[in-house]
Amino acid sequence: MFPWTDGFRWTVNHIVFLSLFFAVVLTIVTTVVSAARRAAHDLHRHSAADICWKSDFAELPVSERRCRHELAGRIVSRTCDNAFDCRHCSKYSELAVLPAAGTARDLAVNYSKDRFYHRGHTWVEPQEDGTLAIGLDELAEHLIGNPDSIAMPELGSEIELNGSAWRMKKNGKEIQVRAPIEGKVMAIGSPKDGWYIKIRPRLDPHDPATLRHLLRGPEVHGWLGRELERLQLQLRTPNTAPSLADGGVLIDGVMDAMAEADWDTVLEGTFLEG
Amino acid sequence: MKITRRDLLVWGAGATAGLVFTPVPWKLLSDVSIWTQNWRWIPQPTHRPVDVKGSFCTLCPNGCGMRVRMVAGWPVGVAGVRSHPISRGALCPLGFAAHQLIWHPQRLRTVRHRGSASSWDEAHVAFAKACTEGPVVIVDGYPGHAASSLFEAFAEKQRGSYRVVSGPEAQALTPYETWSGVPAAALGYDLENVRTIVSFGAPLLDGWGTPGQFTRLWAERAVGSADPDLRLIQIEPSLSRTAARAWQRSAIHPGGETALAAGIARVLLEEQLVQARGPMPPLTLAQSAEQSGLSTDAIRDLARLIVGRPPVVAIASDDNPSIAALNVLLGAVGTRGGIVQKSKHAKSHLPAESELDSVRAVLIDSSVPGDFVPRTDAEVFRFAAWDGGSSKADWLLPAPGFLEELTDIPTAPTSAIETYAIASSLVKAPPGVQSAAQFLGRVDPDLTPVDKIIHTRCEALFRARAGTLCAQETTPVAMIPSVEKLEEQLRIGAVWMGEPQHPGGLRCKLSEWPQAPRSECPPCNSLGTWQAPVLPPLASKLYQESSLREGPERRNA
Amino acid sequence: MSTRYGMVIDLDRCTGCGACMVACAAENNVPPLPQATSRTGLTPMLVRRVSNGMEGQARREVFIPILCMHCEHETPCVSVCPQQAVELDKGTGIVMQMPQRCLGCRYCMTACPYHARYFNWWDPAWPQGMEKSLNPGVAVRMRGVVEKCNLCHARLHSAKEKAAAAGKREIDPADYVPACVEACPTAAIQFGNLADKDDPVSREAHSPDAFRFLERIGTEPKVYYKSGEAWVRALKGSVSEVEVKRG
Amino acid sequence: MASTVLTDRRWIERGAERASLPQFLLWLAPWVVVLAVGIYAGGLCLYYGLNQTNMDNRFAFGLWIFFDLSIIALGAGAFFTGFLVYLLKRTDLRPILNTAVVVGFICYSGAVAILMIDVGQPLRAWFTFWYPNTHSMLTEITFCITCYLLVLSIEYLPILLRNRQLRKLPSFLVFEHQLHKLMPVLAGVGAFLSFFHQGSLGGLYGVLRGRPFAFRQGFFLWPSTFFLFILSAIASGPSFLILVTAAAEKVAGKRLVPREVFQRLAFISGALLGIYVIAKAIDTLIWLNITSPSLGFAPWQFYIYRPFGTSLLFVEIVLFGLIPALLLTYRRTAARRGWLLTAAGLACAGVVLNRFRLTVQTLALPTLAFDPFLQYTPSWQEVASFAGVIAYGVIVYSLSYRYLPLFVQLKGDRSHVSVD
Amino acid sequence: MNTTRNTFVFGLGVAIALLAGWVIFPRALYVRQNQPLAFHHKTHAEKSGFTECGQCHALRDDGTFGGIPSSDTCTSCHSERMGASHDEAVLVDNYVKTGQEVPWLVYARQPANVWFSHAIHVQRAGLACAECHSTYGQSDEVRIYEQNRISGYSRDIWGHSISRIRLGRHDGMKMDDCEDCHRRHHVQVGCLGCHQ
Repeated sequence: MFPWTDGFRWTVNHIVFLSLFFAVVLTIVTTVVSAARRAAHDLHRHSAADICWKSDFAELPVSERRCRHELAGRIVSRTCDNAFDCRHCSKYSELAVLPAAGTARDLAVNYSKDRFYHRGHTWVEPQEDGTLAIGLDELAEHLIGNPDSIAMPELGSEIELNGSAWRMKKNGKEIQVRAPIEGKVMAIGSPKDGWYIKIRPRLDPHDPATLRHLLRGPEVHGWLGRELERLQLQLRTPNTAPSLADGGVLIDGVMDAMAEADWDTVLEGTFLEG
Repeated sequence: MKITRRDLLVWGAGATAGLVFTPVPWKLLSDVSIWTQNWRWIPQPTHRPVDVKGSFCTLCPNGCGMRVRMVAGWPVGVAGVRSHPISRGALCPLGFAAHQLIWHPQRLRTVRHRGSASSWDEAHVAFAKACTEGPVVIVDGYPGHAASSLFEAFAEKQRGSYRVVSGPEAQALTPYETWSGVPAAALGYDLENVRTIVSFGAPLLDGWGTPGQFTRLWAERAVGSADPDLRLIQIEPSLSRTAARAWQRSAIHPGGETALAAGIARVLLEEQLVQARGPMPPLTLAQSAEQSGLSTDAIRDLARLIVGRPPVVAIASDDNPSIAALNVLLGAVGTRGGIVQKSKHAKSHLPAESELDSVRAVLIDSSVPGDFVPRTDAEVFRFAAWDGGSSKADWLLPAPGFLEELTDIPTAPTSAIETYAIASSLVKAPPGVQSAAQFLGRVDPDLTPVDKIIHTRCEALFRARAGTLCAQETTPVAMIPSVEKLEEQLRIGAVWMGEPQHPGGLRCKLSEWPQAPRSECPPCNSLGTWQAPVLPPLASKLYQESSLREGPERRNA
Repeated sequence: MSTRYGMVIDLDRCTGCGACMVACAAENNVPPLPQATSRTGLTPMLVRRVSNGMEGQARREVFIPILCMHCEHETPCVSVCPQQAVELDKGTGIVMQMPQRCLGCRYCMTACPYHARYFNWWDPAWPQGMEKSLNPGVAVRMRGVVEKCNLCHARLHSAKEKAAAAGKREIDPADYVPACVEACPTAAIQFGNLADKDDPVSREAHSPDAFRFLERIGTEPKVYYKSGEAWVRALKGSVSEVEVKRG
Repeated sequence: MASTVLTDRRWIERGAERASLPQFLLWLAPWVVVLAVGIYAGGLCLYYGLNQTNMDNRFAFGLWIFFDLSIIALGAGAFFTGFLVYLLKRTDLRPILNTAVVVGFICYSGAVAILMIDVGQPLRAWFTFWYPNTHSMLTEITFCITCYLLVLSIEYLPILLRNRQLRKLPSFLVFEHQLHKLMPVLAGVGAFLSFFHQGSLGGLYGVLRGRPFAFRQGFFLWPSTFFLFILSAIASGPSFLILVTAAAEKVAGKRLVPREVFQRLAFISGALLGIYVIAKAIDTLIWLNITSPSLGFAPWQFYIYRPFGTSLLFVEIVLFGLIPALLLTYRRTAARRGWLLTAAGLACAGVVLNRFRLTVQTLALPTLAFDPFLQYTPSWQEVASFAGVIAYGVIVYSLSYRYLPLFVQLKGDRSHVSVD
Repeated sequence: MNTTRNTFVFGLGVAIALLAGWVIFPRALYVRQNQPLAFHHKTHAEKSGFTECGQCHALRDDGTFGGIPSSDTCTSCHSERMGASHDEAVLVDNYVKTGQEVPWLVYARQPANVWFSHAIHVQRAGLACAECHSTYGQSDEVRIYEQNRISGYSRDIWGHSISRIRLGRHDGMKMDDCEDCHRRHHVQVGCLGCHQ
């Protein structure tokens, strides 16, 4: 094995063999070590949430990876390849200027024009004091009704974009709500306040780019429309007819109402869980 | 600050990582491997100085010369002694492992009476009582050695009788005793000078007589040429190892020896291939052909072949008189290269089988093979070093084993020349072990003990001033200064060899062809003609770990 | 020039008595195993009985002592051993087996065309007390390793030591004679230095009657055999070359 | 809540459909028993030594070596798929990759376990690393297999870390992420190692000049069997993957990988098998007519002993070689599931038979003219440990299938295609 | 804060492992035994006037090594007690009078599978005893005999540095050490040159 061990021979055969062996071992070790080092680095940079989201995004079905501009009807069809991160999307500016198609029929759920929506069914509303309020959108609230428990983040803790904002339990189902934006938790609310948490964004709240990645107006409309279609497909029990998107009002606490449905799938699709 | 499970995990990871940089895993790896190289339950030899002692094999009466390597008082290996005039450096396979017999699992260490433990004292009382009540028979396996004369003396005093169990080689010589009156013990084969040997199933190359003697002769004179100087003609039903290596072999019907001998005799006489004129065997050639399984022509050719190169001798595997008679016709008795008289003072003895009625007790010496069972209802005192089937006796008395007792080695049964040697005891016998001689010595203190007898025999040799002493170099006895010197030399492995006798003395008168029962086929696979009491464990190499010998079941479990 | 120990075994002289086997076992502390069979035993020296396949009067038999042939060229067992437990000694030409290095993979046993290698299937064991009869100078092998004939290496050791004590460099050939050679009652096994042209053994090895088994495999075994009988000499080839029944 | 006592739902991927825990345990139970018996048998061999087996001085290699050679050949799918996906960028094989890695891991760890029982002194096995004899094929094998098993474990790690619960730990998540990025490196190393040890397993017997049935001439250090083994391994590996996946599909009752993947694998397997068969045929001819005659061994003498007649040669080359090669490459048959599986089965049988003949027949045949032809029947300990390793494989695979994303599927597309 | 805690705990693990491995393990691995008698080479050399090791540790005629003298060698002087010491009494009563051998613990004892010829190394190669046995022959200390619990070897075989990195010249009698010396003197012997 080594020049000083018994049976070592200075022959070509021997040298080549052993050097190959050591090369292999070295490669394996280096690979693992560097992977570990990079991982540590990532953890340090809080990019775990981002990595998680990216890999989850990669696994989303194409139907759920539609570009916001398609949702708004600015273009016919485009699949997002940027993990919904419009801040760093090269195409964003050139597409954003196109005229949006009118919002035809109204939906089974309402949404507010001056809120910014995240695909995990949360909204963001800038406050006077420069903080941002975050809440669940109507669809989500109707689905869950009132949750059995809520696990809010600690005051002052940092939340990451697409990372976990808070967790909720309902009928034994764990729900992780993705944070629509990164920042520091300033206040904790509750369902009846209308908002769940207030955060101080890491980036300048007055810079439009800060909220660029969130959906607005017609985009929200288009998006919610499709979400409702998905819901009704997933919630439909074989003998019932479609009953949501065509004007009917979404009842409160669907989870209680339709306990037998495959909620794992529904919640997964709704809150984009991994 | 409370310790979480996570902390323990991290700590464990750290410890493991740290351990890699300590000697622990590596040194343990090394030590464990070393442990496998020195497992404590695997015995290893003791490293003490080796000294080499000269001695003799006492497994059978032939007493081959042995060089014994001793360590810490125990034998660790044996080898043959080239300077031995008869065995000439050879030993049989059993001999090479004989030193291990000391620890044989079937070694007897305690006195047993009818299967239950007893003591020497009780045995003495019982035997003494028997002696007072009636005649006692003493059975000996090695007639002629010092203990034998002690036995004879005792038997004489007790009005008992002394009997002998002799091996097939010795038995094969008994017909000549009946015809010539010379005791069989005084006869031998002059193999050095014979040029044609007709063996009727005698395992000449397979432990017959003194194993080294004939095999060496054969190797020197019978191998390596199509027409060798020594012709070995083997007549045997099966392809024994002797038959396999013989110059010529005739496969006959089992038990056809007698008929074939008669057939050959008839041809010899009819074609006047020999001087002798009779007696003519009763069988016709056709009959002997029919009984032996050879064609008449084959028998004729065989007869001519036999006389083709004198001197010739026929060797039987048992006491078949027809074959002895054939030798008489061939003029192979009392002639050079034939059956000769080697000694003037050898005696003949009653065979052990002869009737044992009205006998009070039978004492069997340890030299008697284990499978000998006397047909008698007398009380049997059986001496044995190993329990080799000898447990049927009333009294089972543990005797000294291999290399454990002082004994002398008289001339080997088949040898044509007298020899004398002393096997001194190299190993201390285990406690509670007694030889038959010692036992009788205690019963009758007036008997001369073995070592005295040996001494007197040495004196006799010294006084006779005949023969030579064979050690590294041979010295005529006449040159030896004192009897003490002679005995000392003998005790460390030298062999006394007598003068070659002039063959003349022996005459056999044969009025008519002897009637003999058809003899049985001799054992072809047993090692030699003499059965060891037990096999050394290493004989397993021959009997079960190789297909060399379809041997007896190993008697040492 | 270096020594090349070798043997010439005269098959015409072999009576198959088996003394060589027992002497070898005793010399090398080979255990007597009650449970061993002809396929699991330890017989570094093994005498095999071979017939010419005929029956009756025409049947001939020969006894063939088989031991490690100490192949000189492309020694099959040496090249295959994964951890250098077997080596061909440069000085003596002895193929050495190191039980302490061996891991018991038995690859060498499959490599040996002569089946002259044996595996310790059991822990070596002797009847109670018999370990006192072990031959000093030969370490007892443990279970799970391969062993074979090392040409009674202990005897070479003592010869060397004796020579050194006497201040000599070369050993006295008389001091180094393997047990089987010493034991053979017909001197059928001759042992000597094949590299020495004047050595009787190397002369014997070149006699017309001499041959080696499976010569054509090209491993140059250093154990030669010798026989005046053609059918015996023919055994050196493979089954396809010899018309004999295997026995 | 009582129901959650006997459920492991939270460990199973969201939306993945698995049997209930009791059912699953019921399925595992018999295998666990077999494994336990196997471990006991192996323990016997380690404690009392190899006298527990029926091997002997002539049959020094037995069932176990045959087993090792076979499963390592079948496990070749792992390195080969990795090689295709990462190095040749055949991303269409991506869906089969994870299962390939797991199968490979099972085969190699199983083989190493058996090897450790098979050697007489396992505690000294590391001597091979410390005092390597680099001329020995066995050294090459030992080094490569050990390293490759390490590689496989590392390749297995990310799959493990993708488990639903483990994934929640950010450190695991990011480590898996980073390790996954470096997979091509490992795939490369794995391919390199496998190439050599698959080969040296062939060399193992090919170099035995004392065993003319196995001995082959070769190029450089390596006899022709070295290359034949590589070929046959990478040819049968994919077929074995097809079989394993098909079995999993049968149990799962739904399609796990897209049809195209099977087609692709089948074609690769078939094509390579075709090349192998030709090479094998040529090699056999050279060996029969040149190599062994030069050593004094006539071709016929290898085939006079039943059951190792020429028919076996025919079966190996034509029935288990040529025919599956054609079936797998021919698009129409490869498309029919029945044909596909039959062909894959034949291909695997072929490589197993080849290993069997090389290991067992080589030792059974006589070398010396007066050698007997030998038989050998393994002892129950040998068979039990053999079965134990198979059980181990089934258990590991079942667990992986249940708790790990073996077959990467797009979330949301829940096509319940029943297996035809 | 979490990472710092982890690093600390991890480091703690490493530290403890290192301590255990380098300090505790070597002590735990060996059993320490005293020689049956306090024998002082120096004293004996002076009293008896022996100057050569070989005068007591002699070679036999056949070249084999005598090793430690048997107890009858002691008898020549110690037939009666020569001093008041306890060991003296033990020697005379238990060994000299009974003729039993003193169960010395041999520091340099090699395992059964080693064949080492003093004749070859001392007579022919002319190695000094101290070359392997250090200067223990001149010392008047009685060394503790340390035996490896697992392998059963004397510690002198492995050498006293557990890592074998900074081994003294006379420290260590492992195969590697033999080979070093053989390499230095260009002596080539096969495995069985030193094994049996």
